[in-house]
Amino acid sequence: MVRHILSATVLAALLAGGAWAKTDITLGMQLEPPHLDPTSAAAAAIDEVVYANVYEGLTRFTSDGSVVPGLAESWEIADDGLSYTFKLRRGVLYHDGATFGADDVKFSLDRARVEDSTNAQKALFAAIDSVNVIDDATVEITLTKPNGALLFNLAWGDAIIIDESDASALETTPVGTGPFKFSNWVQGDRVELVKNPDYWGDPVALDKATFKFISDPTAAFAAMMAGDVDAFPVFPAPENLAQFEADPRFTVLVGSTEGETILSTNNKAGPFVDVRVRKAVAHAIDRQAIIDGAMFGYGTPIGSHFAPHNPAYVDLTANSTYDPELSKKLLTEAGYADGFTTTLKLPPPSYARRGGEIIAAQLRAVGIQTEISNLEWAQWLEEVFRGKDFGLTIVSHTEPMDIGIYARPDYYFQYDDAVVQAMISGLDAITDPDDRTEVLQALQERISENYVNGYLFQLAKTGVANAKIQGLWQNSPTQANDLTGVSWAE
Amino acid sequence: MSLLRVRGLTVAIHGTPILREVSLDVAPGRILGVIGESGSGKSMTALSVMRLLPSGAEVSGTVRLDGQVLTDFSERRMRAVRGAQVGMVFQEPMTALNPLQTIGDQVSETLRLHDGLSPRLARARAREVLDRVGLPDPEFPLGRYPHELSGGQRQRVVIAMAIARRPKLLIADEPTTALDVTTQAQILALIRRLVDEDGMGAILITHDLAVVSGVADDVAIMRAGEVVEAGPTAEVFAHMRHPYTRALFDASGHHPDRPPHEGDVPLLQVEGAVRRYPGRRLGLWGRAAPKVAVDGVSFNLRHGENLGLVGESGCGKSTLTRAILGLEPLQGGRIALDGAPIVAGAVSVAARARLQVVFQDPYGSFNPRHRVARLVTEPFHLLDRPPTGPARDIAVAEALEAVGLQASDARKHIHEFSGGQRQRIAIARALIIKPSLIVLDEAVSALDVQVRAQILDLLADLTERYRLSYLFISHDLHVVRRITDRVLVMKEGRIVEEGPTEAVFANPTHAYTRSLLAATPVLPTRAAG
Amino acid sequence: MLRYGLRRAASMLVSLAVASVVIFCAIEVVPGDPAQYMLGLNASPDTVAALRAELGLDQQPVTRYMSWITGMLRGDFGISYTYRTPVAQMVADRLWISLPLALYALILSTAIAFPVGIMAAARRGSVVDMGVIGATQLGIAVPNFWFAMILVVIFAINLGWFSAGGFPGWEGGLLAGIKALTLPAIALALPQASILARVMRSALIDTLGEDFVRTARAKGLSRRQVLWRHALRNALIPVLTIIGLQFSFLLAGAIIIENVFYLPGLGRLVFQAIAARDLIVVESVVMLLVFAVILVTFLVDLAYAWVDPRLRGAR
Amino acid sequence: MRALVLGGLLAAVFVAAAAVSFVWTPGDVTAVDIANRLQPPGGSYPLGTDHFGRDLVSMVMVGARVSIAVALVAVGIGMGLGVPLGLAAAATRGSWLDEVIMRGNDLVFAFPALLIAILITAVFGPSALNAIIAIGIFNVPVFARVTRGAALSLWTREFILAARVAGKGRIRISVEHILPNVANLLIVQGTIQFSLGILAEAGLSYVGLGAQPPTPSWGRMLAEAQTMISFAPHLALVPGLSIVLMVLGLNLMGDGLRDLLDPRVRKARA
Repeated sequence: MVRHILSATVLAALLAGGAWAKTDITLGMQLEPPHLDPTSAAAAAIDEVVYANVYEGLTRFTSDGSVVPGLAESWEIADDGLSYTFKLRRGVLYHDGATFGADDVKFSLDRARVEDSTNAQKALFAAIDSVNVIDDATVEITLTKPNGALLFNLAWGDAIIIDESDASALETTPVGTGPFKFSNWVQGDRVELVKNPDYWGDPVALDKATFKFISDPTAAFAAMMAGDVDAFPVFPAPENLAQFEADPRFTVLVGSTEGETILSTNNKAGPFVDVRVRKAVAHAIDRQAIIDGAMFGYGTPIGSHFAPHNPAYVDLTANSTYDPELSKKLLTEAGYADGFTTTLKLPPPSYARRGGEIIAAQLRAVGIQTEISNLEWAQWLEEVFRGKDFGLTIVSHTEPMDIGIYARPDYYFQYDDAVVQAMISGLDAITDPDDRTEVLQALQERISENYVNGYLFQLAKTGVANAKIQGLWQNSPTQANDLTGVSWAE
Repeated sequence: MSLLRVRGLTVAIHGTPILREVSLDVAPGRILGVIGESGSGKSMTALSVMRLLPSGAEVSGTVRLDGQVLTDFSERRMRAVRGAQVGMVFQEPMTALNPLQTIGDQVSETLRLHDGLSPRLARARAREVLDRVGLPDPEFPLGRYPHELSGGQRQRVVIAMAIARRPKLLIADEPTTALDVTTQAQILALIRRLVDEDGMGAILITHDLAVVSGVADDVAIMRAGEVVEAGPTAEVFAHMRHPYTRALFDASGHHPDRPPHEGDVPLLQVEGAVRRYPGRRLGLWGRAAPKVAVDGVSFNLRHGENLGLVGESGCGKSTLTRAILGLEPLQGGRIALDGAPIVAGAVSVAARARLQVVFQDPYGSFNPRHRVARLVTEPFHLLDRPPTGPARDIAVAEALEAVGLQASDARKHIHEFSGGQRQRIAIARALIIKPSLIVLDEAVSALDVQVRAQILDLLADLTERYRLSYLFISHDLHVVRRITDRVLVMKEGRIVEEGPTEAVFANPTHAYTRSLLAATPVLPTRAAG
Repeated sequence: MLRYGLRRAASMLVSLAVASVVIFCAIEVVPGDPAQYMLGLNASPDTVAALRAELGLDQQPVTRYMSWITGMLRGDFGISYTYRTPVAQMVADRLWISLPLALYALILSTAIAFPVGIMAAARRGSVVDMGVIGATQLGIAVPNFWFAMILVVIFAINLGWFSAGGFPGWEGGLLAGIKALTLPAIALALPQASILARVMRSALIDTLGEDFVRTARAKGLSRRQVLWRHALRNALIPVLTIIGLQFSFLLAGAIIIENVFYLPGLGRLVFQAIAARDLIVVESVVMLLVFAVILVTFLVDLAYAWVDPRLRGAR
Repeated sequence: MRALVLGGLLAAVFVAAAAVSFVWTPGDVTAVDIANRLQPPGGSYPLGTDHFGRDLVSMVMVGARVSIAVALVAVGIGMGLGVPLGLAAAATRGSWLDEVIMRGNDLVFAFPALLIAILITAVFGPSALNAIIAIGIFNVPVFARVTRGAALSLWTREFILAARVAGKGRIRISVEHILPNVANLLIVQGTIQFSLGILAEAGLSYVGLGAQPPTPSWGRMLAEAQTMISFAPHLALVPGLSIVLMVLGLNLMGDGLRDLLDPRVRKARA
C-alpha cells in the first residue's frame, strides 16, 4: 500500500514537472553498440540506435516487415530480373550539409562489395555485378543472376547510403540522411540524437532521443520502475513483464522478431550424425516448458527454421511433439539405449542460459547427459561458431529470412544436404511470390523432417514503455528502434 | 611529618590477591627505596598510589598524600593529582614516550594540562625543565623526537615530564633497570638532586639492593605483596631483622665457591676478528659508511678457564658472541676452537658439538611446542650416532639431574617451569653432548637475585664436574667478577682491557674500566652478621 | 628525500615493467578474436581477415607488445578495437566516474569507521563495543552486490529517493553527480567500513595498552584525552595500510557494483572489453589499475612518514 | 569463547548441510518442474522453489557444498604455496630470494583480483576449478606475508639461535621450529581466508564465473534471483542470507580461534 502511494506521488511529481509537452525520449538498451557504423560490424546494437534514425538506405523495413522505398523513390526491375533501376529522392541532405546523390549510392554499395570490405553482411551484395550512375538521381544495379531478395537485402542496416567523405569516421561521428542527427556519446552510458531540422521526409515529433545502455536486467527493471528510462523496446527479463502489465504507468509491447531460437546440433559430431538421434532429441524436448520456464510464456513454438509471421510459414511443430518414450525408443534403435554424453555450450542471453538448464534436465530424462558450459559471446564464436567444437548449443538466429544457412555445409551446425542446397540456390532465380512460397514451404518441411536442429520457439519481442508513448515498433523485422513515428500522447 | 602515608593497602585483581596490608611512609626530601623480586607487588604499590591499577582491581586501605585521602578521590580529582602532585617515571624509557610527538610537546603537555598555560609559555617552561634534567638547549631542542634520543636521554625526558610541575611526590618504578651502569649512575644522581632541590618525596622501586643502598634514605623490603621490613636504609642494612632481607642481601653478593683455574692450553682463539655491517642504504646506489661492530678483537680462552666479557650495550659483545657461535660471518681475522676454524655456515660438526650456548631470556630460549626431552636433546643432532631409546632417556635424565631437576621433568612442557628452572633446562641442553666450551650470553641477567645465586652455584659446580670452560658475557660487573678467572672489557668493538679478573677489578688500568667500576652501585658491607 | 623518491620510482618502474609483460602474456592466450566478435555470425572468413589486418592483429606479438609499450610511454594507449576511439580518452572518461566513486566510498567508510571504531575501543567490553563488534561482523559478511540489490529495491524502486543507477555526467551539476553515486558508494562502503572500524578498534586497543599511554595517564590526562591526543595518531598506522588497500580495491573491485547501478566506470569498461575481446582496452585498463595500486602504495608510504617521524629519518 | 561456539555452530550447520547433501536432499536440484516454480516458502517447500521449480532447501544444501569446496581448496592452494614461500623468505631474510618472493607478492597484490579471475575464466572458460585457481592465487601472497612476518620474529628468538648452534639447517629449522609456531596464526588466517573465499566464490559465480549449471551455487542463485526480487524476494533472500550466515559464522570462529590460539592476544588478556 505504501508503495502504491509513493508511486502515485512520484508520478504526480513527474506530471507536475511539466511533462505535458514532452518531446524527448530515453530508450533503454541492453547492449551498448561498439561503435556507430553499421557497415563494418554485426552488432545489433548499432542498428538499434542508427537504423532509420540516422542512416537510410535505398529501401527500408516497416514495422510489419514489408519493404518500402527509402532514399529510392521508386524502382523498375528489368524483365530478366538482372537489372534494377532506382529513382532517387531529390533534395536530400546529409547532416553535414552535403547533398545526397547517385554517386553516394555507387560508393556505398561498392564499398560494401570490394574484396577487403569489412562489411559483416557482405553476402547480401554477392549477386550484384555492377552499380552504375545513370544520372544524378538515377542508379542502375545489375546482377550476375536474378535475385528475388535484392530489395529486401538493400533494406538492411548494412546497406545504408553514406557520403564518401564521411566514410572513415562513421564509427564515432555518424553522418547520415535520417531524421535524427548524432549529438553525443558518453561511452558506457548513452548515445544522444537530436532532431534533424532539414529532414526530407515528414518531420518527427521528438526533439531529442537518448539511448541508455543498461546491461543488467535487474538494473533495467529498476530503471524502468524509477522512470530513468521511458521505454525498453527489448526488455531483457521476461519475468518482470507481468509486473509492468499490472502497472498502469506502463504498456507492454509483445511482438515478434526474426529470431528463430534453436537447439543447434552439430550434425557432424558423434551420435548426432544419425538422424534418429536428432529426432530423439527433438522429441525429448518439451517446448512449452522451455517457453514457460525460460521466457515466462513469451515466444511462439516453431517446428522449423522459419518465422511464424511470414506468409510462407508452415506449422511443423507436430514433427517434434514432446514424447520422451518415443525418444528413448529412437535412441535404442540408434544404438544408444544407455544414452550418451555430449556438450551443451550456452551463450550469454537468458533464453540460452535458462533454456539450456531446462533442456539439460529434459535430455537427462531420456538418458542424454549434457555437460553445460556457459560461454561469453567471444568464446562461443571461437569454440562453437568457428571451431565447431560442440555437441549442442542454443542460439537465436535473428537475421531475417536466413534459411539460406542450411545450404552452407561449413556453417557451424554442419548440415550437408544436396537437396536443400539445390532448393536454395534455385530460390534466388524465382521471383514469382507463389512459386517462392512453395519452395520455401518445401524447404521448411525438409529441414524439419531431417531434424537438423532442435526447433524451439520464435523469440518474442517483449518491450516495455511508458503508457503515454505511442508509435514504437511492436515487431522486430530487423533490429531497430525506428523513432520516426514515435511521440508522447497529450 | 610524612608526605605520603599508605596504610593497610590491600589489592586484588580479579580475585587474585596482589598486595596485602601494605603500609609505607615517604617524607619530603627523602627517597624511599622499595625493594623486591619480580612479583613482589612493588610496581602495583606504585600504581595504587596513582590509582592507575588495571581494571578489575579491588582496593582497600588508605593512601594519604599531604593530608588528602587519595583513595577517596573521584577519578576527576585524581587527574588533578597525577602529574601535578605526584609524578611518575617508568622502567622502560624506550616505550614510555609517545613516538609521534616531540619531547617539547610531551613535556609542555603536563604544564598546559594542569596550569592552563598558553602553548608558548608552556614551551618556555618545558625548555627550563629539560635544561634542569640535563638536556640543555642547543643540543636538545624541543622539536626532537624520542627516537632521536638514547635510552638515558629518554629517561631524562620522562623525568622532566614527571617533575615539570614540581610535584610533592615522585614515583620511579625501576627507572634504571633498562639502562647501562654509567647511565644508571647519572639518572640516580639526577633523581637525588631533584629530590634535594625541590624537597619532594620520592619512591624508588628497584630489585637491586645496591642501587637502593647508594641513593635511598629509607627502604622497604617487599615479598609476595607484603612489606617485610622497613626503616632508614642504614638501619635496615645494619640489622636485617627479617630473614628475607638477609637472604636477599646474601644472594645479591653471593660469590660461588670456586677454585681458580690457570690453564695455558688455548681452547678458543680469536685473532683480529672484524665484523662490519653494511651501511644503511641511502639511495639507489649510495650507502652510509659501514658500521663496525667488532673491530679487530683478539683473545684466547684456555682450557678449563672461565673468561668474562663485559661491556655496555652496543659495545659489540653480542655480535662477537654470534661470530664465535658461527652464526655471523667475519670480514677479517679468524676464530678457531681447538684449532678447528669457525666460519659462519661452515662449522664442522665436531667443532659445533664442542661448543654450546645458554642465552639470556629463559622464556624465549625454548620452542614452546616441544617437551623438555625433545628440547634438551636438540644438540644430539650433532652426533654421528645419537643415543636412541633407553640410552637417550638416560642421557636426558643425567643432564636434567646434573642441573638439579628431575628425570621425570623430561615429559613436561616448558611453560610448566619457572624462569630459574628454565635456565637450568637451557644449561642441561648445553651439557647433554658434553661440550668443552659453553658460551653464557647474559645467562643470569634476567633472573631474580636469589635464583641468580643458585644458577651461579650450579655453573661453578658444573665447571668442576665436567671440566668445562665458560665464556661469560655480561653487562653486570659484579656477576662477572664472581664467576670468572679472567676478564675482557669491551668498548666500541674493541677490547680495551684484559687481565685476571681480580687484578682488573682491583686495579683497573683503562679509564673506561675505571668509569664502569665507579658507576656500578656497590652493596654496603654487612655490618653484623 | 629526492633520492628516496628516485629509488622508490625505480622499483615502481621495475614492478610496472614486469606487470606489463605479465598482462600482455595473459591476454595473448585469451581465446577469441575481436574481429570475429565484431562481424558476427554471417561474416565470411575473408571479411574477418580484412578486419584483423585493419586492426593490426595480424602482426607478431612482440611487435604488438613493443608498440603498445612505446605508445603508452608517449601517453598513447592505442585505438580500441571495438569502439575505434583512443583508449586513453575512453579510460580518462571512465576514470571520472570510478575515481570519484572510489573516493566517495572511501570517505564514507572512513567517516563511518573512525567514530565507530574509536567509540568501541574507548568503551572496550561495553554494550556499545559488543554492538559494534556484532554489527561489523555482519557488515563484513554481507556481499556488497547483494546489499546493492537491496538498496536499489528500497531506495530507488520503492521510495524513489534516488535513481536506480546510471550517471548524468558531471556537466549535469556536482549535486546530481554525487546523488547518482550515493547508493553505489554506500554499497561499496559498508563492508569496507566494517573492516576499517574493526582495524581502528583493535589498533586503538593495542596502542591504549602501550607504555606511553600509561605515561600520559600518569601526567593526569583522562582516558578520553589520552585516546585523542596520544593513542589515535599511533593507531593510524595500521589503519592507513588498510585504507591504502581499500582504495585500490574500490577502484578495481567496483565492477559488480558498477553493473548493478549501470555506471559507466572503469570496471564495467574492462568487463565489457573482455567480453568483446577488445584486448587493447583490457591491457591498458589493467595496466592502469596496477599502476594505481602501486602509486597508492607509494602514497601510503609517504603518509606513514607524515604520521610517523621515525620514518622521516629513514629517507 | 562465545564467538567461537556461536560461529562454530553456524558454520557447522552449513557444513553438515553440505555433507548431508551428498547422500540426501529433499528435492532434486537438477530436475526442472515448471509447474511448481516460484512457490513461496512454506508447505512442502520450506524455503520455496525457484524459477525452475527446484526446492530451495536442496539448492542451498548443494550450494553450500560448492562454496565450501571452492573456498577450502583455494585456502589449501594459498597455504600450500604461500606458507613455504613465506618460510623460505624469512629463512633467507634480505637475500635475493626473499626479495624476489616479496616483490612477487607485491605484484600479485597489485593486480585487481576480480579482473584476473575474469581473465582466467576468459582463457580457460568458467568452472568451479577456475574459480578455485583464481581465488587460490590471491591467497598465496596473503599466507606468504603472514608466514614471513611471524617467522621473521621467530628467527630472532633465542630458541632458534639455539637450534642453529645445534647445527641445524635453515630448512630443518623452518620445518621443525618455525612452522609449528606459526601454525596457530595460520589456522586463524586460514579461517579468515576461508570466509573471504566463500564471499569471493559468491561474487565470481554471481558474475557467472563459478560452478556451472546444473550445479547450484549461492552466487549464481543470487544472480538468477535478481530480476525476480520484486515478486519473489525469497529467491534472493535465501542464498543471500546463507552467504551472510556462513561467512558470519566463519568470521566469528576466526575471532574466537584468534583469542584462543594467538599467543599475542593471549598474552594481552593475561
